[in-house]
Amino acid sequence: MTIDRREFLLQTGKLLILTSSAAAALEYVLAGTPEEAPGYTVADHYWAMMIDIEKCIGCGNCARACKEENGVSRQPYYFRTWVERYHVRPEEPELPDVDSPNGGIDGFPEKYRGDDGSKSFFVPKLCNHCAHSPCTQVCPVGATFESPDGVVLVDKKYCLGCRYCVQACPYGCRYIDPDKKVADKCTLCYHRIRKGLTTACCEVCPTGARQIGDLKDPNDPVHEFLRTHKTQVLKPHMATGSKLYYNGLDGSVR
Amino acid sequence: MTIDRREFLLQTGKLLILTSSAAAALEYVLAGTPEEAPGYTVADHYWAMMIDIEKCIGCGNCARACKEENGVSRQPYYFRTWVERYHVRPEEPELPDVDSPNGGIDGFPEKYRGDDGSKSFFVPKLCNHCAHSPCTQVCPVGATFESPDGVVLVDKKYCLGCRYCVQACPYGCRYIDPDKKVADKCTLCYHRIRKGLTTACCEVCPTGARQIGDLKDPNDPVHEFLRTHKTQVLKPHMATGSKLYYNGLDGSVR
Amino acid sequence: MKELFKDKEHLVRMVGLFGIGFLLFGLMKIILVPNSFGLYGHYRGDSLAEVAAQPVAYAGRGACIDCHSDIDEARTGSKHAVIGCEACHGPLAAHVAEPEKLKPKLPDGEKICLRCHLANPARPVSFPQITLKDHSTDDPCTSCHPAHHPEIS
Amino acid sequence: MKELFKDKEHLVRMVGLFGIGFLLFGLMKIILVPNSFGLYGHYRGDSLAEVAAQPVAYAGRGACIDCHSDIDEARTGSKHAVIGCEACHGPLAAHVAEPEKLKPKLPDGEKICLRCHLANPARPVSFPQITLKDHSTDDPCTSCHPAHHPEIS
Repeated sequence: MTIDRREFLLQTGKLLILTSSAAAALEYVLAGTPEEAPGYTVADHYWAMMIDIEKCIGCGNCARACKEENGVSRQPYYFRTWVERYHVRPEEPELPDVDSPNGGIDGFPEKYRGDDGSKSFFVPKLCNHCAHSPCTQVCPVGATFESPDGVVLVDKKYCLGCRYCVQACPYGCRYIDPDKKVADKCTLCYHRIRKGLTTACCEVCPTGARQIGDLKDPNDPVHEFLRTHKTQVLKPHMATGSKLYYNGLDGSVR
Repeated sequence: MTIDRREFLLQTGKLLILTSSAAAALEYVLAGTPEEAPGYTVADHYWAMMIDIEKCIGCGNCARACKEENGVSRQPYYFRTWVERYHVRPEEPELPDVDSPNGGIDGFPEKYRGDDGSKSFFVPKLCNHCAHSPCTQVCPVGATFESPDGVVLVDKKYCLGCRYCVQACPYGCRYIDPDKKVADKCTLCYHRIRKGLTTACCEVCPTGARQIGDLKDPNDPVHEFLRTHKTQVLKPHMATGSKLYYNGLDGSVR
Repeated sequence: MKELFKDKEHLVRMVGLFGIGFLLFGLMKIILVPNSFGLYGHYRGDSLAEVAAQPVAYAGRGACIDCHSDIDEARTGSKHAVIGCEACHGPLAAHVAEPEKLKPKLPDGEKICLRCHLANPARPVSFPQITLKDHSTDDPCTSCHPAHHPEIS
Repeated sequence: MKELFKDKEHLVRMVGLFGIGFLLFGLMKIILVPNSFGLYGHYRGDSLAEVAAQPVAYAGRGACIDCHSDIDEARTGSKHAVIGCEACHGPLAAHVAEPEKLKPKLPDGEKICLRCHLANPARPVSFPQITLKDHSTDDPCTSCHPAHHPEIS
């Protein structure tokens, strides 16, 4: 029941790296001037996210932490990230039952039997941070865009709230902020990753099912993950250039 | 280096079942009247194939045996099944290098380095035996069809050789027989599975990377496979109802 | 009433022609459409049996083991125990039909071994693979690794 | 030549109007288009820094361990060693900023434990899960399984 020495050293090493950069940034965060934190050049980074379905236990920590971190409305209709439960019956593998009660925040009440020949699993979802994102292409005023470091963001000062982008996203990842009446979505915790912190959802994921990765950093574990796993993106035929890579994705997931 | 007792018993059990049914059929096969082999009712079966990419070693046995079993032309342009090698470079995961020298029959000469951060793997391909197959829909004379037991077949006496079906197949699995000038393709070894034998490709696959399965037989291991693996079909957005289920399919495979 | 059928001749002619047409159509249908067309769907039902009538080239491991159970026993506990005989020995339905007349050739050991076990980056890392120049000897594979039970114990 | 510019008055008027138009356009562009628009692309470059300026709620495990290294050491060798502190203790950037003033509450043991470990068919089979009614006792989880090192040795 103990982890082996090798893995322990690996994990400890990761923590040490995280600690130093996070500590350096934290001064600026606490001083209220986080944008002045040193050591971040947009051209040097290109962010992606990896999700390992085989590790997701559906605890809902990610969805819960995302609302806390980003002040997302507590109503159960607004999520920047959420967890779906898929229940695939053998007779109709292409018509799975999908539910996501309050985005998974309150857990998934027992609903399906485990011994009826069906397959069930959790699928965390969030903005795919597409390299050729349909949502940014339809914005009439340039209020949503792909940043040079690969994050799709919303300029809340500039957004008209016209909802074009909400309609355009093939993954249903955008909503209109019920208070500000402008488009809102996952920022990949842009305010955190620029400081060397990981996203809130990754920080609280207990099984490491979520990892952000910097594709431009040759030492980032993202490369090892992509090399050693068979990864899939959602709706590849839409050619959105999604940078949300799933391992262990079932064909029933849409 | 030995397999454990449990697995050994399981495999032996499978062989025993196969032996008895195959032996019963073999009399008829050898007598030249295999269609009279007892115990096969088309309405009682519905065939599918499962391929486990994680197990494929690219030995080419499947492609070789298929040509032997089905008298497929030896020219390197005609295959009912073949093996593709994918080489995915980290920079362009959506533009993999794919090769299939002589369908994999003569092996895959070393071409890529294993340590350049790229990912490579083998993908066996064959007819997807689609439940809603585009190829049967375009045939002007009803010479190709989905059989009641789920196999897409060609009526070689009736085929005009018009090539509509070759164009229609989204998976490139059909060709015009260079001798008979009619459409040809994988029959899922229909002449074998009706006798309780497995397909030639499955028979010779040394790692069990290929398995045919009868979806209507509740005792077929296909159900266990589909329940315990995250399976994908090729080009799901084309809604062909493919019954060729892959485990460990990478997003780069088209 | 009589007025109405005054020129009935052309009506009779028309009915006659229609009748002949229908007869011809029926006749053509009987001649041209195969009996079994439509039995299961929009195709010749008989073609199923025709496809199924193709002779078998690979007999299947069951038929091999029926006679060569000693070889199967020799594989017990080996990783090679689950491999079909014809994966290495080639198609042998002809040998099953006439065991004495058609004797299979022994497979070319090294070539067959390397087909699966030569190192290739595309092979799963957990699969046993060798690099020829790094491997111990120049002896044939089977001098150390018996083909039916290759594990060195 | 003089003939050509006979009615030049309307030309002067036109040039004048164009000039005023261009001036107005330039003025409007300066007023309406933000400075940083186009810096990186068809959007306000400044909005990147604005998004990045959002305050942090989760401090990250690094900040926790800076002070609470004893707890981190207690996790050594446990499966829980890789879990972020705030996964169970909630967002604590405010506590990091003012350690004495804002003290975090202890998490509700059982609820937190079951969030991950209650049996659910959708969870990976290899993940440790319990069915409450089949589990040994009614005692709190942590009486047998210390939260930071839950393995029973």
